Amino acid sequence: MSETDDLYQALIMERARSPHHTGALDPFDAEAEGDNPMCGDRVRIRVAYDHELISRFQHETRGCAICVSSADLMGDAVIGKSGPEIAELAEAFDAMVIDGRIPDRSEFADLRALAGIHAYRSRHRCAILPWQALRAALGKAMEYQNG
Amino acid sequence: MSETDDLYQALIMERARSPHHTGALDPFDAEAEGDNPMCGDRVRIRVAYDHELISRFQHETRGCAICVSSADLMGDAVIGKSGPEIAELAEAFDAMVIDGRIPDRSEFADLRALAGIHAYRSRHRCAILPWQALRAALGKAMEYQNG
Amino acid sequence: MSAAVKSVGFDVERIRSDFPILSELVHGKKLVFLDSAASAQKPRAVIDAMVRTMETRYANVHRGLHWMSERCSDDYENARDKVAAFLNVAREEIVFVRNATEGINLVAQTFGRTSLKPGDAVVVSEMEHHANLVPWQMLRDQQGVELRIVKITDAGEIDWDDLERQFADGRVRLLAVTHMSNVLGTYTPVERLAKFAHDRGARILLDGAQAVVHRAVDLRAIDADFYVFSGHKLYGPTGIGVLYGKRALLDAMPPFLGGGDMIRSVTYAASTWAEPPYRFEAGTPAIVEAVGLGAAIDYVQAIGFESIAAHERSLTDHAMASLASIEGVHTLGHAQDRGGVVAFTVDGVHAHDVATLLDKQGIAVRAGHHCAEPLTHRLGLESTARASFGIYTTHAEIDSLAAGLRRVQQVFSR
Amino acid sequence: MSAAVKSVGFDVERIRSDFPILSELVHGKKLVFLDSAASAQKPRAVIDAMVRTMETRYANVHRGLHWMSERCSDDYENARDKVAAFLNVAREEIVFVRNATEGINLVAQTFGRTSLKPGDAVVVSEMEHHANLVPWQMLRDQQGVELRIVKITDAGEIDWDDLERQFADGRVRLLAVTHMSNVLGTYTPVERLAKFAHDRGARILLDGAQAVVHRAVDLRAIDADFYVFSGHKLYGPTGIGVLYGKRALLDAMPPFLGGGDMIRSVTYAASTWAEPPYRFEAGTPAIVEAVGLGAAIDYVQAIGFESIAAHERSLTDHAMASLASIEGVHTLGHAQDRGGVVAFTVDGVHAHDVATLLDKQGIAVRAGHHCAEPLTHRLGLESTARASFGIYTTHAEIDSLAAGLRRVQQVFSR
Ligand SMILES: Cc1ncc(COP(=O)(O)O)c(C=O)c1O
Ligand SMILES: Cc1ncc(COP(=O)(O)O)c(C=O)c1O
Repeated sequence: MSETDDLYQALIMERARSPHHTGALDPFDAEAEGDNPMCGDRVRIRVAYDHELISRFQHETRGCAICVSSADLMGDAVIGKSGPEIAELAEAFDAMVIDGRIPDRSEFADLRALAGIHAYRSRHRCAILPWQALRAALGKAMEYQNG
Repeated sequence: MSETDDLYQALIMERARSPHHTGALDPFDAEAEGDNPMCGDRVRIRVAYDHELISRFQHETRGCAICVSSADLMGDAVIGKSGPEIAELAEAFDAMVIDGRIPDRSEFADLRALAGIHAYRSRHRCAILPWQALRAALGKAMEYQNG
Repeated sequence: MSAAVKSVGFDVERIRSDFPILSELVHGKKLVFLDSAASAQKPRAVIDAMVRTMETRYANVHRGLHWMSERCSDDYENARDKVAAFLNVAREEIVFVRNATEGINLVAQTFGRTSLKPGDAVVVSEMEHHANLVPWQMLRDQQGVELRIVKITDAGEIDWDDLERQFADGRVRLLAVTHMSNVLGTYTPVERLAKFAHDRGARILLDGAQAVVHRAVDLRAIDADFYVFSGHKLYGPTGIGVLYGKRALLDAMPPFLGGGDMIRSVTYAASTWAEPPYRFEAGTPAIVEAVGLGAAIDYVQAIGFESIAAHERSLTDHAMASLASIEGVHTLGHAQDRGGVVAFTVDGVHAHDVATLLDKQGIAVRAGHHCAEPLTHRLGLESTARASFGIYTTHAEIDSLAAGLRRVQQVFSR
Repeated sequence: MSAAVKSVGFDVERIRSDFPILSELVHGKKLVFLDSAASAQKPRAVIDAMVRTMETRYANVHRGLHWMSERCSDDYENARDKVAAFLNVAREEIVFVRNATEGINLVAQTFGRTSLKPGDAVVVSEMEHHANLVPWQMLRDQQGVELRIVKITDAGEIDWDDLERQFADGRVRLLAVTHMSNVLGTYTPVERLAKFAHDRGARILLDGAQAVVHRAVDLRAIDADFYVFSGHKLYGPTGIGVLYGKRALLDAMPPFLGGGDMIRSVTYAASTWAEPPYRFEAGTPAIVEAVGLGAAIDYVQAIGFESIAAHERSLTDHAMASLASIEGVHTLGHAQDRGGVVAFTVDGVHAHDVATLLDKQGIAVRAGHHCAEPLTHRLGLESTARASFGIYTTHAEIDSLAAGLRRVQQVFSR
């Protein structure tokens, strides 16, 4: 079905079917949920830190192929990264979803599989939801460290 | 101004300028007011009876040429008539205003001057307002007689 | 394959030619529009009526003494006559609103706020659109009335035993229920429901947003107290909808919005209200849209609801059968009396993915909770896909949907 | 006679050719449409935008994942961007409503019911349209707030001394005032009024129904809290209007109507609301009409408010002078800053008769209290006639009006 290759690429379908980072990490340092009541998509993210770098990551995602694969590819991209690095990545990802232009950085070797979503405005949320949840988790972790 | 002859006929203009039945009849047997808040038109009708026939009639009308002349021509038509006769006349008048067809009866020799109003839907109320007030007055007189 | 199933006396190709949008391409493919329950496409007759008004007889209504205003007021009031005839009620009982949603809110905020007291109850069903749930929640929270939910059966019908229970304590003052579910396709037995409510001293409001599109509705026969629908689902314009209320009820209701046209007279101390329906139409109405709605009613009535219903019945049967024959596809809604909306799920594929993959083939379906979130949960689901049919839908389009779903499954089994 | 008065750089004949209705005949005479303040005529660009939407890119908005729904949602949201840019505010601050009237009611019923307490006061002026008076009366009667009326001067301007008095006790929480009077033509000094209100801890709502048609409106510069206008007076469709509210105010406001699209999530126990502006747009919006309004904004902005204002200034001067030169005709409204509506009386001739006799000559004016009954009484009148101008009005049409009025006087002196 060539007409959907831009979106439902092999990598996306693979991760949607058998995600690598799924589970309820325990123990963990921070967690957050994101949901889209419009369609019932729901993502829960848990992360553990090692010296301010994310050492472990798991997600439980109930949602469409885009949402699940986005959460899972995000896991690949953020392990070993610091909070500020992730914030930057998240912004680059948002930008890619919105305009389809792939950032010229190594982390996007796989994340680029989701670039096709830009043509489907109503699906942007599906791809971005896991990143929103991750940002929320990091925000809480920050509060915890500072407070 | 031939284009308005159908409506602003000589008889209408004459009665609008110098009505025959204007005044605040006193003593009187029944009175009623009608108003159209949309334009501020207001009619007050007073009548006196002689053996169930209207013997005297006066109106105080603040309104447009159509409303004033309609009240005044109504005066001509109803003096000497009984309640039921007037009810019938009022209905015939309403019908003429709505469809422009002139009833074949002597009372309409002059009332027919108002037939042209039928083409001006938004002005129907101006012509009908005095008749509504008269009906209200007769209604009250009935109550009074019966009660 | 399904040419033989074509309904007799109903020329769907001629009808399709009345709808300009149906010849559009989507992603280079012929548009297969199966989302009419969300909003229907517009025939040329409706578009033309709107254009003609704006090009030749437009002015503000009611307040003008000049030719354009009189003509335009005539057209606007004519549309009201058409709606009244369409529902078999009196013109004074027809209030123009924006959409079905506003109609229900109007009733909640006028009738509801004056006739329902703390302790009184309102009953809605488990299969309501948010439009017939949220306004009653808001009223509950403002007014202290109780909101009760009557169950539906697994087939998707009103559960009459539960309805009896909900009414048992005699506190129910209003039954507000859909005339046709936008998810399950269920038609509710409205005459019977009206009698049930009336026998127990309650009023009945029917949400006709879906029903009115598919079958003739005689409100006098139904004996409904309130009825609402939207123009845009009836092949008419957006921005216009209808609230019907029984004359005596409307007479007793306070105004909803204040402003021009709804008053009788205004002083600083106090204002007095116009008679219904004008009391409920504050400000400049959706004039051109009302005229367009009148044209839409003329259009569907010229086709006739008997043939429309027959055509849609045949489409629905075909769709239910075609989808059921695909392994892993499950249709929802099995009421005895059901209409042309078919919600379904595909095993292992989220409804969003179904919709996007169908869209790529030019096929427009809806996915999500269809503004009936509690119903979706009642069905044990998070979201469903939904195909819905109109007068222009063909059997071949349903075949395209079935073929499209098979391709969706292929993508997900690669 | 007045060709020389034509504004520079403004080709009124080219503009007229954009409005199909202007070539219509009325009673066999060329239409002279001087009733734009009630509702303006529509240029082809607006009609075409609506038709194009219905013929090529229509579906319900927001909830659809398919091409038609995405395109149509884009168009609808684009219209919001255009309105936001037009008023120089953020898109989240723009709520689509039916008309100015609904916008004011929305504020009264959400902001008013939650932020105004018994004992608080709302101030409106003596020259308000019913749309900016009746909703506050209704709120007064529901909520126990006080409604105060600030006087106008004989020239038709806000009486600042009285305004000071109305605010003196510190209980005023909202000043709701017109940006331009639909009877007197007065523009109010909105920046100054906003500062006045804010300095005293009050919010300001401006009724922009008339103003927005005639001059550029920069809400950031004005610092308005709320602003409303109607599409149909701005050469746009009926059925669509705009409420602007400052983001922080909208955020704090509860919903107005309940239903689809305005929720975040719904359960039987409780629902949560979407962010503004969606919180205030329940149900299917006036999609096609919003797109048409976007086209109307593009249209007037392409002409430019500088030349529009210059043209209308020149028309108004010409009209005031022409009418004043007729014995027995009296114009109303002599504010320093005034726009293109001219109300007038004719000695010995009721306004209704004036309007009908002008109509017979093809000239459309309005007669009555123009939905400002208390103002009419304040002026010591029962009704007036009103001529109002738009971008397509010509000096020759004003000459026709003057000639027409002389004929009216003839009829009444026969
Ligand atoms: C100053 C003013 N405010 C409000 C309105 C009400 O506008 P609408 O009827 O479109 O709601 C009007 C027009 O009638 C007006 O002139
Ligand atoms: C059953 C039902 N009720 C109410 C509505 C609300 O209609 P609208 O959005 O036009 O107000 C819909 C459509 O969305 C519906 O299907």
